[in-house]
Amino acid sequence: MGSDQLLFVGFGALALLGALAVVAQPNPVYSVIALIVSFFGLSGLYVLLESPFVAVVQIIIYAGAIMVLFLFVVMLLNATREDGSEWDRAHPYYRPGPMRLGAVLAVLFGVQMIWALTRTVGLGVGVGETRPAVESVRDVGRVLFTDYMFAFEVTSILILAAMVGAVVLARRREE
Amino acid sequence: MGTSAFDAVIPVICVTLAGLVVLLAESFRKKQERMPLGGLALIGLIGAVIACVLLWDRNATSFGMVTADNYALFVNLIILTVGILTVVFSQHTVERDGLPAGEYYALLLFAIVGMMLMVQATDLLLVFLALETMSIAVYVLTGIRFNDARGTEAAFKYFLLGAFASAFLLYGIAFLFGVTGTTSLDGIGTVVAAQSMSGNPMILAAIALLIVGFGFKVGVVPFHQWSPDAYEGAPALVTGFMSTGVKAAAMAAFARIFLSSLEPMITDWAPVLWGVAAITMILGTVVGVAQTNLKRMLAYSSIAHAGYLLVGIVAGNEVGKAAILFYLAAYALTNVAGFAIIGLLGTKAAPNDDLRDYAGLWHTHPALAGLMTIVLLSLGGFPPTAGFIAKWYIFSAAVGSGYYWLAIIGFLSSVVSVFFYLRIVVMMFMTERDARPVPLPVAASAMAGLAVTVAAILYLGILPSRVIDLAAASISTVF
Amino acid sequence: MLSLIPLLPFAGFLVNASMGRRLPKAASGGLASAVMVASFLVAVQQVWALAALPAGERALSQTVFTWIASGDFVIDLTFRLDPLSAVMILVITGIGSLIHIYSTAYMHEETGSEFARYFSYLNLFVFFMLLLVLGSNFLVMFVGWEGVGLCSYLLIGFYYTKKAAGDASKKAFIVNRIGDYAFILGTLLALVTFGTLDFQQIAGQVAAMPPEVTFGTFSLITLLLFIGATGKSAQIPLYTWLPDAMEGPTPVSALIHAATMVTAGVYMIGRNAVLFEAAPLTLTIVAVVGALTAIFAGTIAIAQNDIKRVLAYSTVSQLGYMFLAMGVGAFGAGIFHLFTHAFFKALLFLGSGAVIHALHHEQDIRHMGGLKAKLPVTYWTFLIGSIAIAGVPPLAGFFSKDEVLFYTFYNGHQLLWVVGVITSLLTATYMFRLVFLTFHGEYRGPQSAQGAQRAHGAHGAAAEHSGHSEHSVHDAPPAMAVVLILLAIGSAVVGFLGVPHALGGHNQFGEWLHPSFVAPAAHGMAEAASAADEASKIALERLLMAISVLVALAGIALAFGVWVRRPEIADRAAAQFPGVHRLLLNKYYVDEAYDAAVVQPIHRLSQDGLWRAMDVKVVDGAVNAAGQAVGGLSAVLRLVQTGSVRSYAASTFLGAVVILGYFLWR
Amino acid sequence: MIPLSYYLVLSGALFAIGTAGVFLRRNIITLLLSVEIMLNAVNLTFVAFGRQQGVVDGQIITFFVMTVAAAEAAVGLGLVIALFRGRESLNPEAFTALKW
Repeated sequence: MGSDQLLFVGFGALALLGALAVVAQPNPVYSVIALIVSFFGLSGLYVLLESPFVAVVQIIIYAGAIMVLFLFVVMLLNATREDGSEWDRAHPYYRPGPMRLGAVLAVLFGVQMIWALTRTVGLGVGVGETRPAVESVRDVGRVLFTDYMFAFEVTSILILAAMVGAVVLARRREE
Repeated sequence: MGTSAFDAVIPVICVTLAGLVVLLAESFRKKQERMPLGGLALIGLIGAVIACVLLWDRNATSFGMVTADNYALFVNLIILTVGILTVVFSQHTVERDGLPAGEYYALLLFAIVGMMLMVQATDLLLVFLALETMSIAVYVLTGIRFNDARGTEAAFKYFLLGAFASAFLLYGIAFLFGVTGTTSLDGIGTVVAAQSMSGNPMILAAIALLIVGFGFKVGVVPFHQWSPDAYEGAPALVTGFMSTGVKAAAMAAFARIFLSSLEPMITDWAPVLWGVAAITMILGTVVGVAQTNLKRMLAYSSIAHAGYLLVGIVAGNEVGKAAILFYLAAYALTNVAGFAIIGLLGTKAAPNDDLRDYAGLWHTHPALAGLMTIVLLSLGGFPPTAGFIAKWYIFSAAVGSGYYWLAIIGFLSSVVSVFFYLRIVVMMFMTERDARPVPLPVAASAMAGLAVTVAAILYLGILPSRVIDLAAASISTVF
Repeated sequence: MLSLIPLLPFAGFLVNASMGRRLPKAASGGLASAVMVASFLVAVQQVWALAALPAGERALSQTVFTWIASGDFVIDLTFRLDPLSAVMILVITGIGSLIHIYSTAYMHEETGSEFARYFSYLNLFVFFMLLLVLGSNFLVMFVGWEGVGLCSYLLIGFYYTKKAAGDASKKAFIVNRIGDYAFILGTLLALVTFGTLDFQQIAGQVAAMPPEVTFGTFSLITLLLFIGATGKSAQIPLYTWLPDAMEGPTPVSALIHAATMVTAGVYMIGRNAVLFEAAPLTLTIVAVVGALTAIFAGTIAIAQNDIKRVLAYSTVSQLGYMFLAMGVGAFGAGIFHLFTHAFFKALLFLGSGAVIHALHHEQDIRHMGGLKAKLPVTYWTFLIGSIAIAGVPPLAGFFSKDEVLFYTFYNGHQLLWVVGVITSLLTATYMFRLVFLTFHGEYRGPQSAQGAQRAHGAHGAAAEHSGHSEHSVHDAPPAMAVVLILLAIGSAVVGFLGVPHALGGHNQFGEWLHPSFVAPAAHGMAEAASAADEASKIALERLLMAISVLVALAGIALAFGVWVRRPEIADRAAAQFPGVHRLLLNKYYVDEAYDAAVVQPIHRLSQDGLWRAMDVKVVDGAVNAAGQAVGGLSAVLRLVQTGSVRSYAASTFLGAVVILGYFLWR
Repeated sequence: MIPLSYYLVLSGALFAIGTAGVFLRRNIITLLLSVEIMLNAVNLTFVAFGRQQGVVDGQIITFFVMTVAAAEAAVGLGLVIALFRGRESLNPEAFTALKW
């Protein structure tokens, strides 16, 4: 096992275990932190894929900004545990069914995806064996602001709509 | 008019500017000051309509990922019409219900921007971004009413499920990108056409995931469950807007992707959509029969209509493609008018959206009852309304492609659906109400807008050929 | 000009619907009647112009506009007047005008806004009916077909405060939708098969192909169309709605449920005669269904006690005759019977309306009797109508019914002929039972106001009346009397339009219609029969004619013997054969069976409060498995929408996994 | 070199974990986090494919996806606050007024 494989296994395990920890325990604070851990794993994988800029953005923006926002809301609402078992008891006959079904489906879906991917021809090739990587931030920037210029502009409307929306939804209402 | 790189996005720019102006105006508005924000929105929308008309037949493209072909312009005109009507109907109710006017109109316009771009996009990434822009605006519009538990719940359900489905859609796009090396629709089409892909599990998975994503936005079974709840919880005018605009935009993008880029694989995906269309038509109608809340009833009716629309995609022939466009136009007008009537008759405090609230409407609001009757007849596919021609057209496309059973199921479900449409008519005309409430005043502008819409429904039913020709011509340049 | 015929009633509808509530009754009723008369005059003028053309070329058409056009898929909104539609528009506008005039008097008790609502529906109905018969292609016909169904629904439920009326309209609607569904499928199949929906083009294409011997596309198309016809024209198995439709106002029963709408199915078969002839299998089914319906409804009619129900079953039975004629290929005879039937059945209904009006909404013939002296005009006109329907020469019914029966025999359906003759006996019997019980003998109604209240008076202004003691009975007011007399004259003489060869006539009616039943190319190719054949045919026809006249007279005599001479016979018979009597009285329990098999499942499907009441009422041990299955389905389907967002996500996810699974494992 | 399929399988597993989270957890915030996991799984797929093909598009699409995720998070958290204000609970099962 070369160092590449070792790093892949390490970061992959970090990402997977982090994700598992998000969904496997009930405390939202731990979930947010576990997700940040998972993002570090992903970030490492991006480095392995010779995409350093994505890796940096993943940490700075995603883990650093978005996840902090989540953490902030969790703390704001003081919702550090799953509450409302009373609500579960209120609907005894339909609550567990879809949940168990959903969990089973998730496993099934994972199996399906893996099966589909392993049956696809041509995926066994090592990543980056055939073509050189585009690593430089300059290249990324050039393509982003030429080919994807319009999409970039559209995101400004997207973010504006989200901002207005968040304000409308969350502000205290004076009647 | 000279051509420039920006031509194809001029309609979108009109609407965007209107949205920004509305937002700015709102932020400089003093408390209690009244501003004609709806009028500003209308100016932008009408400007976009004019731009769409001027761009007709010019096949402009911009930035390599936006097109203004006739297909996109046709659907955009439908979306803009929906937008204009919604603004006209909202003028009065926004003030009456105390909604935040600036945010309301701005989000409406941003949603329209998303819808239009979704239709015009020729790149899957842009389709996704536009879809998200539209969705986020619509999620918020769903829950825009102050302190309204039902509205917030509806918005939350719509949002969470929407985000869930978007992830599937995005995953599908990722696989298509992986197989073809591009996200451009033309590029994907070229690769898919060049070699047989039927045995490639990855592209099949991509198709399945795209069906999930679009099926959710269009609201077909089994991805439909958000829609009755969201339609019921949202303010009726927003429901009218999202049940038509979102559906039209998603359907148009769905059809563009599946009938152009993925057309070579039609034998692979047609059976799936066949099944989805069949269940959707049946379930939408059967469950609809049991509803007593009018908005919920119309939600199930919209689900059934999404099934009819899918029939056009499954048919996949020239008639089918044109029929989708015609059906969208007929459906959009009809549904906007239907929800507008519900919205005009109900406030937040007294939603008046139960079947019983319509008892004896003929005595309190004779004109609204008459207009509602035509709307319901159109939804039920009665001649001589737009709904009849649309259904006839789409099922003749199905029969033309040999899908006899789909036509049989479709007609059967439309037969059954008439039960619940007619029950409303019976309520309005043939039932007395013990305690008649004081009739709500209805704004003259809304009344005029409704009359025009219903006239258009009848026009499409009696003299449909011009619009059908237009629809047929606009698909011929694309597919 | 042609488009003016339907547009006039439509204009009347628009005015009455939009501002009728503010008009005085005389204005709204007068306007509705005036547009009808004007429409009738235009129709006469147009038919006159049509008659002036040479026999083979009689067709006027007017394309109003191209309705749907895209590529080679063109459907015009075209009106076409040919001999067949000429007959129909004269019946619709002519009898329609009379019934509008009659209604102005009959409905005078209603409030102004109800009065306007009534006339706006009635005018709208006529508009759609004219669209149905003037349309030159299936789609225009379908617009009319759906439209008349809608108006019929609205008019049956006109007295919506009566629960029975609401139920009846719902039933009519459900049953008609089943038929319409088959009709639109047939239309769609025709479009795919022929590439056009124009009647003449289809006929031209069919004529160029050999008729189908085995079951094929033509048979399927015609069968689907025929199922549509059984719904609209109340044939087995979709006839149950028509008797219930009598909950509507009586003039509506006369116009829609006797003279015009219910004959739409017969007209449709006549309009597509060439297509149906190419599908002999379907024709046989048509004939058998027609004959069975005729005898079946005839037997039910004998035991009914509601005056309008007797007439309703009689209508079903007579429609059976018409389908019998169509089924044996005697299209001319079928339309002829449609034509004469329109007169005498409208007359009978309006006469019964006059009786009901006079007795302040009493409909039970057991509470009538002895009205002959009090209602002379009504009595004599009703009697003429009864003689006409019974088939006694020389009144209208004789000629048309005889022609139907003759062709049934002559075209080789002797068994069906026997059925027809027995039905003819039944017809005479139940009609004269009605006449005798209503107009002869002693008055059996309640003598006090209290009794009348008990008997009826549930709706409208009727309740305000002081009930009908024997003294308050009055004959029809002038507007009604004139209409009755005109229709009686019609019932007496219109038969002479089609005097058969056997009686030295030329059957002008049949010859007038003939071009409508052959493909456009085949015009003028009349059958050349040899003189000897012709002679034996005439001899046979005379023989059969004599038999049917004797049978009709026998039926009248039977009724006279049982219900006038010795009324106790009837009671004794009922006592002796209680089972048979109950079976007939309860209409063979068909309604109940329908309820369990069709209506109930649909009700169970929707479980809201409005319909639940009906559920509880009728659901008993006999609810069949289908109903329960659908009920269970509905319960499950509602449960799926739990309100829990995660279960919705599960549904979406399930869809994803299933579709993915289909792709990967197929 | 690591085969492409490794990355894809890893991202498939991550996506499945994300979907499972929607059903396993009874806290709306964790539900939103689960959706974030799904989006990140897709991002990994994009970057892996992009690297395989030697194009920059995969990375760029990732930025857009992050933008969308941020926007969704903003609206989602706004909704969470509004929901919590109404019912003092973050259990998704508490919001079932609209049904059938």
